[in-house]
Amino acid sequence: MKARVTVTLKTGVLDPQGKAIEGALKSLGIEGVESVRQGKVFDIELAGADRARAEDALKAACEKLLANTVIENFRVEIGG
Amino acid sequence: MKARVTVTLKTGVLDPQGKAIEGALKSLGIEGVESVRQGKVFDIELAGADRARAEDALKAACEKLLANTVIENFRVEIGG
Amino acid sequence: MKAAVVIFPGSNRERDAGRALRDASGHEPHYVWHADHELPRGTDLVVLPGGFSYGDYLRCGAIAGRANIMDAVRAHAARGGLVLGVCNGFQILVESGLLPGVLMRNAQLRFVCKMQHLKVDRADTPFASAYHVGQVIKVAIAHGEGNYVADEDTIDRLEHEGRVAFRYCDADGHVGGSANPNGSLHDIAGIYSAGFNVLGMMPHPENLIDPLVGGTDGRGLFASLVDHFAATAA
Amino acid sequence: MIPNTIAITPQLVAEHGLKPDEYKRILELIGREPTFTELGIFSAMWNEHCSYKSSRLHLKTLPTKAPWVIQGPGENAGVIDIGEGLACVFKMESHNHPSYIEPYQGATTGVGGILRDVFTMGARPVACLNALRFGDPSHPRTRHLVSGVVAGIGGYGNSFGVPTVGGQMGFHTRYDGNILVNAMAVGIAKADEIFYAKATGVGNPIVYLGSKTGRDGIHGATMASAEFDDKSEEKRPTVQVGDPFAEKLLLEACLELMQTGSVIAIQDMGAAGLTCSAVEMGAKGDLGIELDLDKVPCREAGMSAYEMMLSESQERMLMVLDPAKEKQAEAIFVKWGLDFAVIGKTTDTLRFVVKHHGEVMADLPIKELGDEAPLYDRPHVASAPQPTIAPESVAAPLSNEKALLKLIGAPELCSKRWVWEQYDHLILGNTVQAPGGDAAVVRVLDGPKGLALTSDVTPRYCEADPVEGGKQAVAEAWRNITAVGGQPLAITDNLNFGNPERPDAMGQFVGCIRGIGAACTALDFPVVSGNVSLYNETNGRGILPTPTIGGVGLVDDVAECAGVGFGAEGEALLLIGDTAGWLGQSVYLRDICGREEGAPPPVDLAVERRNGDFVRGLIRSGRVRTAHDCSDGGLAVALAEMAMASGIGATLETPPPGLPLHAALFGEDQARYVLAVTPARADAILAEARAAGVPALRIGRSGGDALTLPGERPISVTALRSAHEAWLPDYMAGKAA
Ligand SMILES: Nc1ncnc2c1ncn2[C@@H]1O[C@H](COP(=O)(O)OP(=O)(O)O)[C@@H](O)[C@H]1O
Ligand SMILES: [Mg+2]
Repeated sequence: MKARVTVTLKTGVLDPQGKAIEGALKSLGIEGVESVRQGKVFDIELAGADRARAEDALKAACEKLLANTVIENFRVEIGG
Repeated sequence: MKARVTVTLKTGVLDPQGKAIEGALKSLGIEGVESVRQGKVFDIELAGADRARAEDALKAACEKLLANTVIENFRVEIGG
Repeated sequence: MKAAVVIFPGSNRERDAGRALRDASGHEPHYVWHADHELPRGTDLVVLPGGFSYGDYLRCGAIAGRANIMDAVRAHAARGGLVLGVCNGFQILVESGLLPGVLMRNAQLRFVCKMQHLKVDRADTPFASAYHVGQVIKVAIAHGEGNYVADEDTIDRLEHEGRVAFRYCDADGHVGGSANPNGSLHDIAGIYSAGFNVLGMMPHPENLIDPLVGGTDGRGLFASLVDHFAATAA
Repeated sequence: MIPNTIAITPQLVAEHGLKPDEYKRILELIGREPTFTELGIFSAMWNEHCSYKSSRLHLKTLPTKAPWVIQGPGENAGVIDIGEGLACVFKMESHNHPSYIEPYQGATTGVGGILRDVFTMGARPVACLNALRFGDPSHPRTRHLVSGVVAGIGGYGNSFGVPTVGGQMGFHTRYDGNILVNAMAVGIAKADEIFYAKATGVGNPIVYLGSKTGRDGIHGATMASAEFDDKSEEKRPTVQVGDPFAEKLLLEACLELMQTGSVIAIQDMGAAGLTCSAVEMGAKGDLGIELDLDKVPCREAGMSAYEMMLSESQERMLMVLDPAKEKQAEAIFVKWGLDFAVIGKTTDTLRFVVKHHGEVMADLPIKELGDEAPLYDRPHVASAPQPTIAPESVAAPLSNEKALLKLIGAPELCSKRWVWEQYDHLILGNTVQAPGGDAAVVRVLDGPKGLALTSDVTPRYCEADPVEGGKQAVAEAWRNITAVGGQPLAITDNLNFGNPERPDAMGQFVGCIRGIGAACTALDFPVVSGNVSLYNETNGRGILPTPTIGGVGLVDDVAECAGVGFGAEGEALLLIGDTAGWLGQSVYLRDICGREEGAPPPVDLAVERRNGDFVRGLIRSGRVRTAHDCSDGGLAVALAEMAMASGIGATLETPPPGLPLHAALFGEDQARYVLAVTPARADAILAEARAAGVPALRIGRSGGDALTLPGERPISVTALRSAHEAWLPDYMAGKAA
């Protein structure tokens, strides 16, 4: 089973990376860019076929390691 | 307009960070994890309402900066 | 030797590079701002110094690799001009397409700063003539993303063409194993371009030019460059 | 947006950390009920952090003057004269609580804040140090905290481009819920080009520099205000995120700007950002300040005056500018890609006026905001004296060989290489002595002078006897500088304590300050800057009293300083200072005998000075190249460290006489140094010591590849190193407890 975990910064938390990338895109002349915020994705292969269990396991993974829940939100999607 | 760009490592490219996270998840006892690969997401606010133009602009952004196309793939999704 | 050190926002070893160049050549280098479009007239050597250009955000060297001045640096290299990229400079060279491959996160996922031995792989270049092949030198490393990775073809080509400049080794010159501080393929610490006029390396020869501060094994690189230009001028 | 006119209830006042009588004082001062923004401003100015209300009275007793002190406490950082027209600017500051909540960002913003304090004064930072205290290694959060804090300190300093050359790291269960992250920054400036916070001139523009303002770090009060925000979405985190890249640009832009002669006053925005910095600039210059918040560069839409005034967004500065040079100044900031906005002006009203959307949100008397802050003489009780433990009363449970290997491999004394290898300690090319020795030595510009830098404190001593512990912390810093051949010049102190409202914790604070003051006076080592962190307490249990001392000294010629490693085989080993075998509060007693008890070793400041001056004289005369002070773990650990540093072994032939051997080896008597000298010089040096009234013994010689203690098998340097280097990496890899 494949899953994707997306971790993004909470609203209001400063994102220095996003800010620098935003500036770079503007100076490269990319049209219309107003703001950029950067996050992470984790593409995870899982053994087993139970989607609910997989989801629980990944939520635990986020809480424990993948996301810094003080400043980040996460989302778990279970794929095919 | 909101858009999300997802940048992931091409198959076959080594991902030391993904490997380390994989190891950490296993040692935390997260069930069923077989492999982890890490990528990036960029949440981008765009001015204007033309979806096609926005998509073109973001593809250019990926080619020029956001992805290192030697080792990375990218995907552009335009949201609401 | 007329050297130009490029300053990007976030460069932080430009003075270290400047000191090494001054020490070797007796001349202060020019400092060139990233937003400029041209190198100073008559530039012999371009140095891309260490640091965290643009905070190393996105990917190390990625944003700097697309700065205005890099067009001029590419043109300089295309003319056969010499370019030295150290640490962040190496990352910028790779991101700007002047050298192949990528520098990924260190295998142990931590920044590492320490003295490190290197084996000189090639000494018949403008950058390394003061060394001899197989010589073991002690320099400093200080990086979080120095893990050199490239596809098999690229690595084969680099090896076949003899473009590996330095490899990580231990004090006795043994390459590989725990002497590799970051997981680089083939223990690569630095590589040359096909024309041997562009050198990118993670270690910092510019911090090893003084017996009071760690040693002088880095001087050879700058002395080689001075010799090279003295010879071409003669 | 939160309105400015909400009713000020007792609950709201309490949520702002103001006591009822403090609120009453506010009412009296301004003669009316404060607006919401004004309440926020008072809470920021009158909290412990900004007002030093519990500590001021005692801090005043510290010696702060010496002929070489250019600026003592009271500015962003202390400044001392180091000769040839140069000054050294330095300070230490804590970021304890934020680092416990979010270790990486807490540590980064701590480093960022202290660097700003230093370059605000016109100095280019040349070195950082840090002092870290974590809970017991087996505590479930400890590993995570260590990893995050160390990565954060490195992450910021490495990117900013300053070498992190020294520090301390310790573990103790009393820090389980309250870790300590103290960061120190050191810079170099021209002695006649120091910049201060005091505003001058009426009608001068107030300029905002650096990054934009967001809702970062608006503390407790935000929780309260959330109730008033009908659109409150997700609960906003109050964590500040550090941006070393922005700070590096800010540094370069500020230093460039200062060269133009346009800066009248400058102040970084630290705790309580805009409020504290604006009030301080005005109050110091006897001027009023008027701010127009519509001009403040904001990261988020719809920020209220309250939020802007209390935001702790990082990498920002406030400056009073010469109006004639505004354009030139702006061009510099634009070049570096930073915000530059004129957000107000100085006035002659002595009022602090804040406008937003054309409305006056706050109008307060500026001097009183600072000067009339509460001042408390909190009740304090002295700690009960601990019994002196006679060396003869402590049995040795292990052979001395085993005890030594155990000690150097335990959390307290193991190698901290895993930490400092994550810090770029070599950048700038001036690190003459890297981490791992006594004081670090950083060459000043192109030399030959150098700065000797160290941070020290022994919290278990301070707990057992605050006065002696305070003295010891200063003495150890002085000794570390001396051991490299440096002349100790001044200190910065970072006083980390528990809850000052508890008389015992307050007593520890008062006691430590007494000890620090006495030592500073006796050693001519004044306090020029510092920081206080109180309320380090969880569930009624406070941290060990931890007054971290950051010491700065001067080396005349970096080519001639001494190091820890033996220089050659066959050198004579001399022990300077008396050995009484003091085991009370020693690591030996705690980690080998399992007893954390007794009175700590007393510090005789006159002896300290005499012994230290003697050692420094030997180094400066070129006769000694190898010196190490004896501290935790005593003589045996000092010898082991000297062997490990050089790869050359040693034999201890004649230990200090008249004592049980384990007490002679592991006792922590103060004012002691081990020197290694060429044998031909040993007798003359011993005679000189005798003449100077300095106790000195010839105890053995260097050589071979093992350390040999009397009556024990030789311990190979390899075995010492593997014991010493293993614990921390193993622990961090999850292999050790
Ligand atoms: N323990 C202390 N000893 C001496 N001076 C101190 C101490 N604590 C604070 N100070 C001084 O008080 C002033 C204000 O401290 P602080 O609020 O920490 O500075 P900043 O506002 O620059 O962060 C500084 O000049 C500092 O050096
Ligand atoms: Mg300050």
